[in-house]
Amino acid sequence: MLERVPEAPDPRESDRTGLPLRVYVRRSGSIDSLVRVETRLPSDVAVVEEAVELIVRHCLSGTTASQRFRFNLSVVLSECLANAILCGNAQNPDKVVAVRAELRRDSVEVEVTDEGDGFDPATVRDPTTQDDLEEPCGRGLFLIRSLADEVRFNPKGNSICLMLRRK
Amino acid sequence: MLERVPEAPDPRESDRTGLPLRVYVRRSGSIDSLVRVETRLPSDVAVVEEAVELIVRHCLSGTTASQRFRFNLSVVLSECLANAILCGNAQNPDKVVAVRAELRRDSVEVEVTDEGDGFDPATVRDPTTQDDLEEPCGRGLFLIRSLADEVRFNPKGNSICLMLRRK
Amino acid sequence: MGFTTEKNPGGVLVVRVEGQLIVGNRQELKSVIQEASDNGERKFLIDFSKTGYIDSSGLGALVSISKKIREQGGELRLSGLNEDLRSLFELTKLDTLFAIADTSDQALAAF
Amino acid sequence: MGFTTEKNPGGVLVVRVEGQLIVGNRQELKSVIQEASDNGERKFLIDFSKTGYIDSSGLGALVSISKKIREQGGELRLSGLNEDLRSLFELTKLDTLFAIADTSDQALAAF
Ligand SMILES: Nc1ncnc2c1ncn2[C@@H]1O[C@H](COP(=O)(O)OP(=O)(O)O)[C@@H](O)[C@H]1O
Ligand SMILES: Nc1ncnc2c1ncn2[C@@H]1O[C@H](COP(=O)(O)OP(=O)(O)O)[C@@H](O)[C@H]1O
Repeated sequence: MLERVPEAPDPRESDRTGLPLRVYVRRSGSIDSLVRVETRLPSDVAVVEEAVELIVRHCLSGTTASQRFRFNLSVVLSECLANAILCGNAQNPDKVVAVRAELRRDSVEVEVTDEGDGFDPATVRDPTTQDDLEEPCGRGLFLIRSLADEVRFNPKGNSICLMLRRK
Repeated sequence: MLERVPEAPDPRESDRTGLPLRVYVRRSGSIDSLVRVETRLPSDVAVVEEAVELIVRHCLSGTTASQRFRFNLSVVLSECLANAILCGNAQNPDKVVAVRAELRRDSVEVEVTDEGDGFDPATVRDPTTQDDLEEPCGRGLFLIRSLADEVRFNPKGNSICLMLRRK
Repeated sequence: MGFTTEKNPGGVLVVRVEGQLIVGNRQELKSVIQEASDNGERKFLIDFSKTGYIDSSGLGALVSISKKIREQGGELRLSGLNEDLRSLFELTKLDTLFAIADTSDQALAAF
Repeated sequence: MGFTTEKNPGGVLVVRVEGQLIVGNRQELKSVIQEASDNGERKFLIDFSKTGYIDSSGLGALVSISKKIREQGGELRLSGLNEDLRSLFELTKLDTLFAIADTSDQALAAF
């Protein structure tokens, strides 16, 4: 595990003293780190911004993610939290939203679960038709599906799981 | 939630145009965020440094922790992981070390659990007596107890839980 | 995080979105515009050059605002969308609904 | 992360610990010192001015190294401990076992 690097022309080799310098570099065993991050949020849209920031911070922690990844992750998280708080928990202060993120080297998986009755995502219409263009609502799932690399729901429909590749 | 700040003498108030500028500041609902971070590590001391860095990064994420907090957390984590890998799992590659951290606003709680038989922490001697000063081992729990604000073990002794205050 | 409004010499109310435009603050943008509209403002520029991200609620708020302004005979332009923000408008085809300029100067020149 | 060794004109082998001295690399420090000792080195300075943190295994390795060097009639000094690192030596009373100087220059002057 210890590698002496005597061949390398180290700039300090010809130091003030002219005496030999040796550099030992350690190759550390690398963990293919799967980290899970979890939190629970109150059913209040006022917390969405701070919660998105918090979760994104952990997802990016120690990585050099692209601006696009950070942006897409922020948008889809905001969508999922808004749906969980407004549609799922109907802003009921007794209900919470559970967020679980699995951080992998090349991707992030986020699951957002509310305490509502769920819904059937297949029934949601395409918001980009000419008829619906001036609708104030209905773009959330469409944006989620456009920006995430994978989207899954649990059978009940109160839990959405997204995967985004770090790229 | 929206607060207009017309009284505040905004430097931009007397802008090039001389026309009124208004600033609206939003006070966001704040989450008393409890975040849980979990990971599992192989029973190999070569991963300790990287694992400590990873866990500390999540623990400090988004906070302005003191250098002392970062240092103490790094040392006690390194101790716990070393004990779990060497004493608990005896470097058995089939066994893993589970780490769970609960990040609170003012403190961090870290639990390190191995798959070993545990031990009785009450039997561990004080390493700072004159007799033991030249012993190469036995300072781990002492440092943990000195640097953490609270230390608990499970009854079996294969899981240690530390609390450190952010200060 | 919030909004700043500034009356431009040409009579355009410039609203800058600083930070996010999302579910938690879209109502506030609507109120700011509504209040200004009630006070007689008719020309609006919403500038996003200091905006982080927008979610579907924010986009929806812009659609509602646009409709309101049009109903009152006013004019709305958008500016300062970076590549990521612009892609949200393109994905949802809202780029066909709004008058979008690259910079606020270009938008102001078009009123 | 690793160690650099440098022979000072006064005949002292200066070992700098860059990064951590912990369970994962303490053996390597022991090997570096052992090898140098086998090659006849007798005066050692371990400098910690580029060190992040040390754990009990690292402290234990220093105790072993110190014992070995003494047995072979050599001399070991430590330097460059910041406040946090120094507190580890004080807590464990190892500050009474080692010759600790503030800077490497001060340590070198004491050989
Ligand atoms: N977590 C949820 N629980 C219940 N219903 C949901 C949930 N998420 C989405 N929906 C339903 O799907 C519809 C479409 O959602 P979306 O595309 O995000 O648009 P919007 O939320 O603006 O209506 C919602 O109106 C709602 O009926
Ligand atoms: N996770 C563990 N599983 C089993 N035994 C442990 C564990 N942690 C500590 N011990 C026991 O406690 C003793 C003292 O531990 P410590 O103070 O860290 O010093 P060291 O590990 O250097 O011996 C160890 O030698 C070991 O017998």
